[in-house]
Amino acid sequence: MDTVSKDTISQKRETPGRILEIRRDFPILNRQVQDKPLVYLDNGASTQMPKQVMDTINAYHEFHHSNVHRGVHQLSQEATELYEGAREKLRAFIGAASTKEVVYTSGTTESINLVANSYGLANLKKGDKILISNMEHHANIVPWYMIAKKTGAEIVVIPILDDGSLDMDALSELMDNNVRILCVNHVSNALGTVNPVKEIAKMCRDYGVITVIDGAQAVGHFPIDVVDLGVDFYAFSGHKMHGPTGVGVLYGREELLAKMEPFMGGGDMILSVSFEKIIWNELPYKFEAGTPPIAQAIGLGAAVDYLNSLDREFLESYENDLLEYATEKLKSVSGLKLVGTAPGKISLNSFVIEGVHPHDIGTILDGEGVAVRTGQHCAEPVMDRFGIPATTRASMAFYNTFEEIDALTDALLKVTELFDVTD
Amino acid sequence: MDTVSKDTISQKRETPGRILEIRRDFPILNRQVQDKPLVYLDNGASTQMPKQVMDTINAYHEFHHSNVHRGVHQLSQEATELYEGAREKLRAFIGAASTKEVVYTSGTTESINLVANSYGLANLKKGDKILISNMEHHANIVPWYMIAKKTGAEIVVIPILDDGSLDMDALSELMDNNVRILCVNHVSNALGTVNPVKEIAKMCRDYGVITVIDGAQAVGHFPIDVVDLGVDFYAFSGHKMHGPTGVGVLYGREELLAKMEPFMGGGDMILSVSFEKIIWNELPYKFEAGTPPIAQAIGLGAAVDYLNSLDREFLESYENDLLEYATEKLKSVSGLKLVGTAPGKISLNSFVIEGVHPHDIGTILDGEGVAVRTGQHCAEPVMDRFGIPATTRASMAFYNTFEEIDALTDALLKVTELFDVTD
Amino acid sequence: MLLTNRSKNLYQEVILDHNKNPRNYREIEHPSHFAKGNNPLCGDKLDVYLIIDDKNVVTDVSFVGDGCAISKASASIMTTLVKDKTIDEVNKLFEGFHDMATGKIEPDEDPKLRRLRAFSGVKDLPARVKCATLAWHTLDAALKNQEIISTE
Amino acid sequence: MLLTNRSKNLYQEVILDHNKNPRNYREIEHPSHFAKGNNPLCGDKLDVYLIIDDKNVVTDVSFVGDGCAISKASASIMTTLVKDKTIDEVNKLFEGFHDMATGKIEPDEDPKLRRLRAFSGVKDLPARVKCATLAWHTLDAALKNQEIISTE
Ligand SMILES: Cc1ncc(COP(=O)(O)O)c(C=O)c1O
Ligand SMILES: Cc1ncc(COP(=O)(O)O)c(C=O)c1O
Repeated sequence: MDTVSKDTISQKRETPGRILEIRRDFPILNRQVQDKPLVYLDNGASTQMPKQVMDTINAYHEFHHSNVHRGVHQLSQEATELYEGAREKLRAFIGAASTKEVVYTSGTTESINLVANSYGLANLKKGDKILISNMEHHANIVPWYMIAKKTGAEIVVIPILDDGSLDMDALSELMDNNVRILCVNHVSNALGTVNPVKEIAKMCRDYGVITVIDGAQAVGHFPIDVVDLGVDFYAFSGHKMHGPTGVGVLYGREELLAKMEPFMGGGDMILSVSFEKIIWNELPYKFEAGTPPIAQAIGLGAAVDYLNSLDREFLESYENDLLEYATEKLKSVSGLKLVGTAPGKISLNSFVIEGVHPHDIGTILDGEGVAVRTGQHCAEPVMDRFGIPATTRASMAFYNTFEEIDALTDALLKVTELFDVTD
Repeated sequence: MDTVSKDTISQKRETPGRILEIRRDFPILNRQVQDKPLVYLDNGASTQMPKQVMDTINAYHEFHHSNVHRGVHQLSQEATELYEGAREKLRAFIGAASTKEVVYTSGTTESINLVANSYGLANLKKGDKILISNMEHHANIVPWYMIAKKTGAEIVVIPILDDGSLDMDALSELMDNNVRILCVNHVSNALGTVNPVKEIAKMCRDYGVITVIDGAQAVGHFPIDVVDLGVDFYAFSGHKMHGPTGVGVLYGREELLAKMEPFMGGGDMILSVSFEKIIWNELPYKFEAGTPPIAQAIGLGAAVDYLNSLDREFLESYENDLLEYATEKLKSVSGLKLVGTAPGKISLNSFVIEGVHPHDIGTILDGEGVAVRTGQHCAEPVMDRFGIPATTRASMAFYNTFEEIDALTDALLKVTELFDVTD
Repeated sequence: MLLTNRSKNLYQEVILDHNKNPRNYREIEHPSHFAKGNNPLCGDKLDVYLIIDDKNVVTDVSFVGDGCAISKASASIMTTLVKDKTIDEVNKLFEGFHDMATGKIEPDEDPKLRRLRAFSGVKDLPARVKCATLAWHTLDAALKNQEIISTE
Repeated sequence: MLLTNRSKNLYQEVILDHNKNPRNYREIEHPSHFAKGNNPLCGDKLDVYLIIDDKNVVTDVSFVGDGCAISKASASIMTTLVKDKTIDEVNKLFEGFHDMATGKIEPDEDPKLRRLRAFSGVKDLPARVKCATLAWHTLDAALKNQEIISTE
């Protein structure tokens, strides 16, 4: 690497040693792709897992595995302790008041479906409105679409501004006494926008509107405090915060969860069963039917430990530097236009290049070892809003380096050369 | 170990070398519990995982992890290939006609909830009957109870005989033109009974009744062929067949799945989304909302490979020997009564001991290193049927040994001595 | 018989005896306080009956129910201990017992817990703590006029 | 410019040219056959218009739509190839193209595939096979009178 002045953002920058050290925890970052070092910039789709989480999962399988809750024997008690211990870690991680408010699910998608079915179906009727932002992931649209069909409630879209910010003025105007539920992501996976959730939640409380916050893209990037945010429901996935697939969390305020009917039925979520009468279990078990994702929950707990072991404040500011650097660097690519330039963003850049389809960009970048996502990012309404079929998205994590941004830019220059793009 | 005649079943028997070799694949079987070697007889709750499955999951995380389906880059294509490759393995494993019929879920419980909600809710009405066997796990009762409440359909119980067999005569009589759905487990987790699913499915086809078979306890013990069985839906879990927690399968006949509405909404299960109109994806993706349990599905594929690498016919006959041996051995315990003595059983013995509560048995056995399950086994109606509060259950897998059955029996003799039980 | 220390420690003579011959095992026809206890994990069910006079003294107490040796012996011993005690004294006893069963204090630290010492072994068995405390939780619920409780 | 071989192989001049200047890119007002193709994975959308005479010959063919270079070039080249062919010949061409794109046959094995050879590189890119075949699948659907298809 060249030695360069660190102050000139448009020049090359050196990645801090602390980051290079962190990278060693992630075995996959040593991968070669097409004989080039992997440059993994698809963290928005799924983040990579550190050795520490893998080791925890392995140790669980090698020494402790058993079903939870129902056993008096040693392994079952150990598994239960690990599983419930992870719940406590997650509680602290999001600042929930009690583990009763921390429901394990299979991911963000199931978390939101749970709220839509258990809360939405029971509390919505014709004439009611569900406010959904125009930048939502399909996970926070489709379940509501299904519930709206069933209840006759109406979906009202909260518009977004040209820079990809939520239109807060429009939101204020949309608030009325028929609004029951508001759905917004904390961070947009297509635009990178960080939404002012605390302010939105305050507005919602004033109107008695229930907030359903999709935190999938937030939890891996900055600390969360659901009580400080003042939200009612908060959903996220393990695999977007360096934990395993197959597990996620629904945070819900105890008062709301307590009144809701279960989403799914089965073992463990009941106190007693006969064919005539069934009594539901207590929180959070009422919402955890059947054998839960035990190893995955324990792995997620290890991901929380891992994140807590790092200096998250440093990581956040490093990711900001990465974003700033990437934003600047991408300016050197002819015909490139960023989609999503809100003032508050995580380290993610979505963009289009005049005359080149994102799919072709993705393939050519892949040939250079650079993994980005191309397409609609499960956020078709965002694409419609900006009148584009798809974007290319480079989404970073704290283990990405300035050199990797250089590799991205170099690969993009090859694209524009091949496709003969000029400004 | 003593050398003994192999013919006298009530005497000690030697475990075949092939089994001892298989045991080496399972690291957890080396555990010590209370300074004694672990005797794991809680396979009905969850089975243990061989090294081969752990290695596959690790390799996935270290080399291939990425989100599936949506990426053009190398890792995403590898992950997709591994994930879809595992689906094909599962298809072959259960003899399904097409991978369109193999839906990944989080487990048996979600599989059955999917059928209850997507098929049941749309097809049941007041006056309709759902036949449910008296030996079902809560996973095949509670979802139907919830749907019955919503639709006004009636749950009718198929009785069981004193030996724990399904009462097939009673079933014939219950069959009439109002029956829409029949729910029965292939194997009872509380009794060990193997039900005549093929015969039942034939009867159901004659009446146009849809069969929902809970195969959770079957897949780990003997080969399955859903086409030969002639069933409509078949549900099972990864963690009961030496695969991971957090993943399961719903098999459904394509013709039925094609007509069903999705259960959950989110990414990947749609073709196109706007706030006005959503088009569902094709099978099986219509039923797989959001990021699926990628690593877990791949691990489950490895479990299928593992089982296929063994001589399953031999394992089945060995497990029969284990059951026979255990059944005979338990006769030597004063006051012990088996619950479930059907002619066709997997290697599982549920029992009660006069005057000693199962919970106390479980604790004392645990002190001897013997892990059994005590309680209602998520099958409260079975307990009610036999007029007992709970049982102790020793559930075996192919890696258990005759010596472990001896250890179980010895530990039980300590229980009866302590509690002064006489015949 | 070579039982592990843990089991020997838990299943002492006094527990086995109270399990086999529970004291005050009967219904009280007109109790002043009553509650049903329920431990869904193991299916233990316990009804506790009380008669409390106007000086807040337990003049009669009984139980019926189904459960494991630990929960049954615990209920039986409880009835023998709370009889003729004031509600205040009963609450203190419950508190001490609870702390001992969950390992917060050693039985020797409180002379009043002498007769409950047999249950101190459950602290090493998280799944059994609820068995030992079910009767006491139910008693507590009866005193607070909650009719149904469950420990989970 | 140092592109990897794979990209060079895929993005040949002919593909880049047809992408930039697609042939027969227009609507046909009264088509005898028509279908809409859709690749939801990448958002590619393609309408194919055909006029087929009573001798089963394609007398006119066109397309409009949005898509990546691969799918656009494939559609453009397809229109130039199927013009004046009989339905039978078109079906054979589709079959050959499909086999080549999925790696079942080499382009050299069939002289008719000469002008489609540029697409043989997609066989190494499972995610891109659908881009290359979308136009052909849509054509096939039009011929079979299915109005909407999607490749997944
Ligand atoms: C017969 C039977 N059905 C269903 C289940 C539920 O399976 P899971 O908890 O994996 O969803 C089990 C296991 O607990 C079972 O034994
Ligand atoms: C903003 C956002 N919401 C929801 C989801 C869905 O998460 P999952 O697929 O893990 O359920 C994602 C990820 O795809 C996302 O980025």
